[in-house]
Amino acid sequence: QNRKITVGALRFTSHAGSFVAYENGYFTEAGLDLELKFFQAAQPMAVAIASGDVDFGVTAISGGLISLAQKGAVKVIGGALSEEDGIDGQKILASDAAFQAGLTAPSGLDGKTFGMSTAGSSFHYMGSKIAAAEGVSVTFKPLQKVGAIIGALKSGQIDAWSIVPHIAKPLAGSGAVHIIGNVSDYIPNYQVTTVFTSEKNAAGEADLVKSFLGAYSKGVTDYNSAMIDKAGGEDGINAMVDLLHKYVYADQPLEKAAPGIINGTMRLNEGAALNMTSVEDQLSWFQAEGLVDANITMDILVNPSFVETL
Amino acid sequence: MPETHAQPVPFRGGGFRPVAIRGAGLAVFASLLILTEWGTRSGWISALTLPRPSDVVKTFGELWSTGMLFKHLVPSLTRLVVGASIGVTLGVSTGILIGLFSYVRSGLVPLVAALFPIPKIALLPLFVIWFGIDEGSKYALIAFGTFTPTVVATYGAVDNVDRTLIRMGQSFGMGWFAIVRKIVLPGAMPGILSGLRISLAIGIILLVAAEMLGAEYGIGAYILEAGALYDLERLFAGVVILSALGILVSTVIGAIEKRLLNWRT
Amino acid sequence: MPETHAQPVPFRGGGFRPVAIRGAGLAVFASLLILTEWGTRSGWISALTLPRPSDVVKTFGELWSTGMLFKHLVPSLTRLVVGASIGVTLGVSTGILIGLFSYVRSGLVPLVAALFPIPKIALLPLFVIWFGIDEGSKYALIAFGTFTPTVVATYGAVDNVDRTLIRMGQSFGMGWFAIVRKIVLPGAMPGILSGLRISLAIGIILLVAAEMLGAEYGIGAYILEAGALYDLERLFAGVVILSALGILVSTVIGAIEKRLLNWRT
Amino acid sequence: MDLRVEGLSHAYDGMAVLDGIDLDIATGRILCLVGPSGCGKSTLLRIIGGLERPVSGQVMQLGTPPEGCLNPLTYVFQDFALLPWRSVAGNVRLGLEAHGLPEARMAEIVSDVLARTNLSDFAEALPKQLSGGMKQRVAIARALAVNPAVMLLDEPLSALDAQTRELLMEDLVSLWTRAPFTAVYVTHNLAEAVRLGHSIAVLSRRPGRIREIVHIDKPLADRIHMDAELESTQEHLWNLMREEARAADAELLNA
Amino acid sequence: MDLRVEGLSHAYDGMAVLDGIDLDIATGRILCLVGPSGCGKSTLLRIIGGLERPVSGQVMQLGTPPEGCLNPLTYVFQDFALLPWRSVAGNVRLGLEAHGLPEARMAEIVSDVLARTNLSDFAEALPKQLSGGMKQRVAIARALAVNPAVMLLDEPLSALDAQTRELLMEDLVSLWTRAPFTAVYVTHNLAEAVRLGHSIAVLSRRPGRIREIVHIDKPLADRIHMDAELESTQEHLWNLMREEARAADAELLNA
Ligand SMILES: Nc1ncnc2c1ncn2[C@@H]1O[C@H](COP(=O)(O)OP(=O)(O)OP(=O)(O)O)[C@@H](O)[C@H]1O
Ligand SMILES: Nc1ncnc2c1ncn2[C@@H]1O[C@H](COP(=O)(O)OP(=O)(O)OP(=O)(O)O)[C@@H](O)[C@H]1O
Ligand SMILES: [Mg+2]
Ligand SMILES: [Mg+2]
Repeated sequence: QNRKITVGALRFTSHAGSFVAYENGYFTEAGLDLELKFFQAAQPMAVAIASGDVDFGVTAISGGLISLAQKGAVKVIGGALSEEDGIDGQKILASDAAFQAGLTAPSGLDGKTFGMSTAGSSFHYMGSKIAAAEGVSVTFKPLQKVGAIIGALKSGQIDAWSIVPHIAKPLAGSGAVHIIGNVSDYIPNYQVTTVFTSEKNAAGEADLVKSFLGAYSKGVTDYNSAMIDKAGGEDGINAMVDLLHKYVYADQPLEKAAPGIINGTMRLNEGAALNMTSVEDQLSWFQAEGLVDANITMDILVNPSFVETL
Repeated sequence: MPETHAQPVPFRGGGFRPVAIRGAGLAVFASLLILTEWGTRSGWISALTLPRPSDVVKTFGELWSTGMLFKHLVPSLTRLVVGASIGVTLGVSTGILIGLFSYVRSGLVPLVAALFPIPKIALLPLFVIWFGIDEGSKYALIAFGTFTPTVVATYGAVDNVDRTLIRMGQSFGMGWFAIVRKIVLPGAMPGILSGLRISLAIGIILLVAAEMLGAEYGIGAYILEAGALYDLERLFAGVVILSALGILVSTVIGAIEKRLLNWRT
Repeated sequence: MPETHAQPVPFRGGGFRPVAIRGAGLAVFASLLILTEWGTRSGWISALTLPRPSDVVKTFGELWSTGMLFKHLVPSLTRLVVGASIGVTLGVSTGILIGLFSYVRSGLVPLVAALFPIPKIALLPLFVIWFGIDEGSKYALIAFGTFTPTVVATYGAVDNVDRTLIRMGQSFGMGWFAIVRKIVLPGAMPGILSGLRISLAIGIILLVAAEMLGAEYGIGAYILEAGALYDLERLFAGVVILSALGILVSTVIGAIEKRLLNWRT
Repeated sequence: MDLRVEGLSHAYDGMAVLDGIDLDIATGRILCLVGPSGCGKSTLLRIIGGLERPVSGQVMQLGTPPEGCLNPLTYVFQDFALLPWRSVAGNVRLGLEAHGLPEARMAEIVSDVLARTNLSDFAEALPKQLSGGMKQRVAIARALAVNPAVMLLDEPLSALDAQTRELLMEDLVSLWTRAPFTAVYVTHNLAEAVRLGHSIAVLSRRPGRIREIVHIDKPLADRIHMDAELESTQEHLWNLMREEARAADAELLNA
Repeated sequence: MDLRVEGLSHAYDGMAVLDGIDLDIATGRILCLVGPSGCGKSTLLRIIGGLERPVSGQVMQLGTPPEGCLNPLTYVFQDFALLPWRSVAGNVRLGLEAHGLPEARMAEIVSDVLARTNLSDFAEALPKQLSGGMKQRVAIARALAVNPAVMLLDEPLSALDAQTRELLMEDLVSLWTRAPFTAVYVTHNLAEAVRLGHSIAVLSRRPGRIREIVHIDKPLADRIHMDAELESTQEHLWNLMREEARAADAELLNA
């Protein structure tokens, strides 16, 4: 009998590793009876791991995740998505109004407003790093929901934002916003999302974690090779889009969904390798901002024993 | 001779008693819809501001024809029914105890007053820890949201039960339980039912908050997703469903009142 | 001879009239706090489930000593006051019109009934477009949330004004406006004030929703940030503030009622 | 100023309530209306006072109201209809406020009328502090304040207990004796009717028709207990009405 | 079964309401209690019925209740106290349900008692469909159903209009004539008291003391209008009470 586990996911291509591994039966092969649980946002997913409702999840490192790690509830065990030169990554957007007024490059961000969901979110981190790198100061507007941020950006009520390409590109296409830069120019090798699990699993169920990561990594490999290395050519991409369409933009017809899925392509970490430098940078940024306790160390946040670290 | 000055007594009564005018409500809805439709078509209402009503109807039609409507409605209704049942049952029981016992009253009324203004969405992260991300936390959130108003309505209703009726029961030698069952409960029923109107409206409102927590299907989840994608047609379609649900619930309670409380003058 | 059978009449009255017991409410709060403190210290309440009350107090103390308390309170109170003033003013006016005119009543009552069950958070994305992400949308959200319950309470209160009093006014030749000002309004005041209790509680609850939209400071924003960081101490400190705010508002309304409605029996 | 009711009929939603009423209300006299429950007494009084429009027939005002009469047709209601948020004096002022009198004149009228009704000590009391009898005295004071040509009293004493009723009847008699007023006085109580009425109109069951008008010539001040003439009038009235009252009582409402 | 009230005093929050009341309530007779508003009549009745505990003194039950008496001391309230959600028959059953009677016996009692009070046609009607007089008839039927040793009536007619009051007095007299019951009958209405009471206890203003007990020997059935003896008793009672009633009426409440 296979071991039952629950994996939390958002309906984003960044979670493709789980989807592909599941569809291709890698989890079953690894002796895992996997159930996918979908979330509207990353934050509840972290809490769900803490509550024991979900065994594994993939999400950005946020203040909430670090807090939960500090409370001994969750542990980062691998990398999922990272920025890589040469591959389309997260975009910096400017509203049309701000763009017309001269915000055509991140260097013009001084005194502008920058959208984020909440304080301590990855948007906060990115905006802050960009501003620091350009030596400008921006005001952050917490708007909770991605929808609200988009609305505010479109109507020119905030000036800038950064977001994954599959959301950024259609927005820019409509002319209401403009892409003014790439996040990867400011945060090299940014470990955008990570794989994490509960402290209990990480400490006491090493075998389980290993078999999960093993199966997950196979999915990642398939995805990368089809979408980024284009090993299967056009057909390989189409087959992969077909597969992912079950999970991403499932409520739209395939023709409409496909560009979104393709636009969202980013490289997932092979073997769930984790960029420790980036994680450490993020942790110290959160601490410097006073969003999380200054006593938290990398040991508390990360268990690096399962994957290759960079 | 006085006949020369005869004049009818002037009329000075009437008014202050609004009567129902058939179709006025419908007319208001219709004209609002037509106005928006025309405004969005002619362009002076931008597509960002309001969706075109006909597009909302179309979206609704798609929801219906793809069967997604029920896929979303059924879990939401289940959550509403289960959560509200728990909240209302506990609320009515607590309210009756508060209405009857000095210690319960003095101990719990301030607690309920303190719980009332707590926004349920603020507690979402805790609910996940307490009740999990599955149906449990959704039931709990709706139960919690319906509990406090039900308690307040119920003990108010028990307070309003005519004390002469209770003294009458005692004067006929009725026992404590018989008095509660035959006098207090039926006497409090009108107040409890009208409290239920409010509680259930709050329950419907909380569906959206509840379905923020890992719900795939459900009207609330549908609305949240539409909001996240800034898809106004779907957002409004969802809101219309909730609104219709609210009117439905209120109609059902009205019907129950008519049946159960036909003794009211 | 009958004296041999003399016996006092048995007592069978009393009860069913709860009295206030001083300190019971406080005792309940205190024991809940002590229980949680002890539970969290001894470990059978995990740190994930509930914060330690003493830590919440400490957080509160920090809020106070750093002056952040007022930095958060002042914008929230401003939003509450401005938003609720708009909502309540519009609500009372609309409610009175509904209570007095057949056409307004028939046209607007169904509309209000349809607006009531709409969850305000579902409309957040729209409010951003309609009213911006600055104070405008926060005022609007709170105004909208307090509007509907005020309307319902007000027209109910106007309906409940004793019609004999109005006829009396007419029989003394009072004009329409005089009747509304001297009879309808004061007569509806008790109902309007008790509706205000509910509206303002809803207003406080909506602070959190309102401050989802680009608020840097505010109790709601503070709570949301604490929730996002899973910082239970701050989350609870914020919730306690809202709860205290709710009790404060209700006390103030109670005091106003005592002053303004001292004519009630 | 006399009033004349001419061929008055009224119906609510097709249900006939009053049928062909003719009545003369003479200046300076009290006309009592008695009749079983629901026969339309209150409706008739509302129509006389211009608060309701009859389906057919009319109420005519003969002559002009006397000088200084602010509100020719003034009501006293069964349930007092005092504004609970106004003091006794404030309630009495209410009827005056609509007439643009100067402040001093109003204060003068109020204090005068409170004195006449022995209410001066209670000017600042709120209605909730008053017994039923006092409340109705305030309502009477309020009516007197506007110096009405005709007072319309709808069971003014029936919400009071028997002893208070007795006291107020004495008050009304002494008020009328000092300064006779015109009144239409609706009541169920035959003892009241024979005590206060110069004439008594007996209505039939719904739809109300006038069955008989009884005149009592004895001056109000002389009508005391154990008066054989009044007793026999009362007995006569009761015999006229007993069966109708029983039938009216046993009728199912909203059936 | 007789009742004896012995040295009874009562106070609410230190305010004396009853002071040293001694009374004998004899089987088969009606004792009327009259007195000004607020003098403690209702309080006294509640204490007699065991619904309130006196501060001092006691109410003794002398002898045992007769066979078949389900509820020795049974009330009839001023405002009827009918359960609005129960039909007439259901309300009458209410008093029986506490006594574990078999269903058939209950139905029998209910239909018997409804017949005695001429309510058989209304068995299924709801209170809201009834006039005040009918409601009070139902309350009386409910009291009769439990076959009380003593009926305690607290102003049973004062919420009714004068004509209905007249009708119900006739009903009570005929009920008593057919099967005499024991009753304590509280009223403000001296006409009721002299019509229904075998003896009449007059209470003083608050704190209520017994001022006088008047006995009327004339049989109930023979008491008719224009009876000089009754009139003079009533006059006597009214003279006893007038000033007190006036003072009680002019008292400020909650002042
Ligand atoms: N506004 C109304 N609409 C419909 N029916 C009414 C209205 N007012 C009174 N009625 C009905 O008209 C009839 C006469 O009512 P009215 O109040 O005039 O009787 P009444 O003689 O004053 O009765 P009572 O002695 O009980 O005061 C009753 O059957 C009553 O139900
Ligand atoms: N439960 C109570 N608590 C405090 N005071 C009370 C209570 N019941 C009655 N009283 C007061 O006791 C006094 C006597 O009341 P009670 O009702 O017995 O008088 P009553 O003679 O029946 O008056 P009425 O003729 O108005 O019915 C009144 O002053 C009343 O306000
Ligand atoms: Mg009437
Ligand atoms: Mg009493």
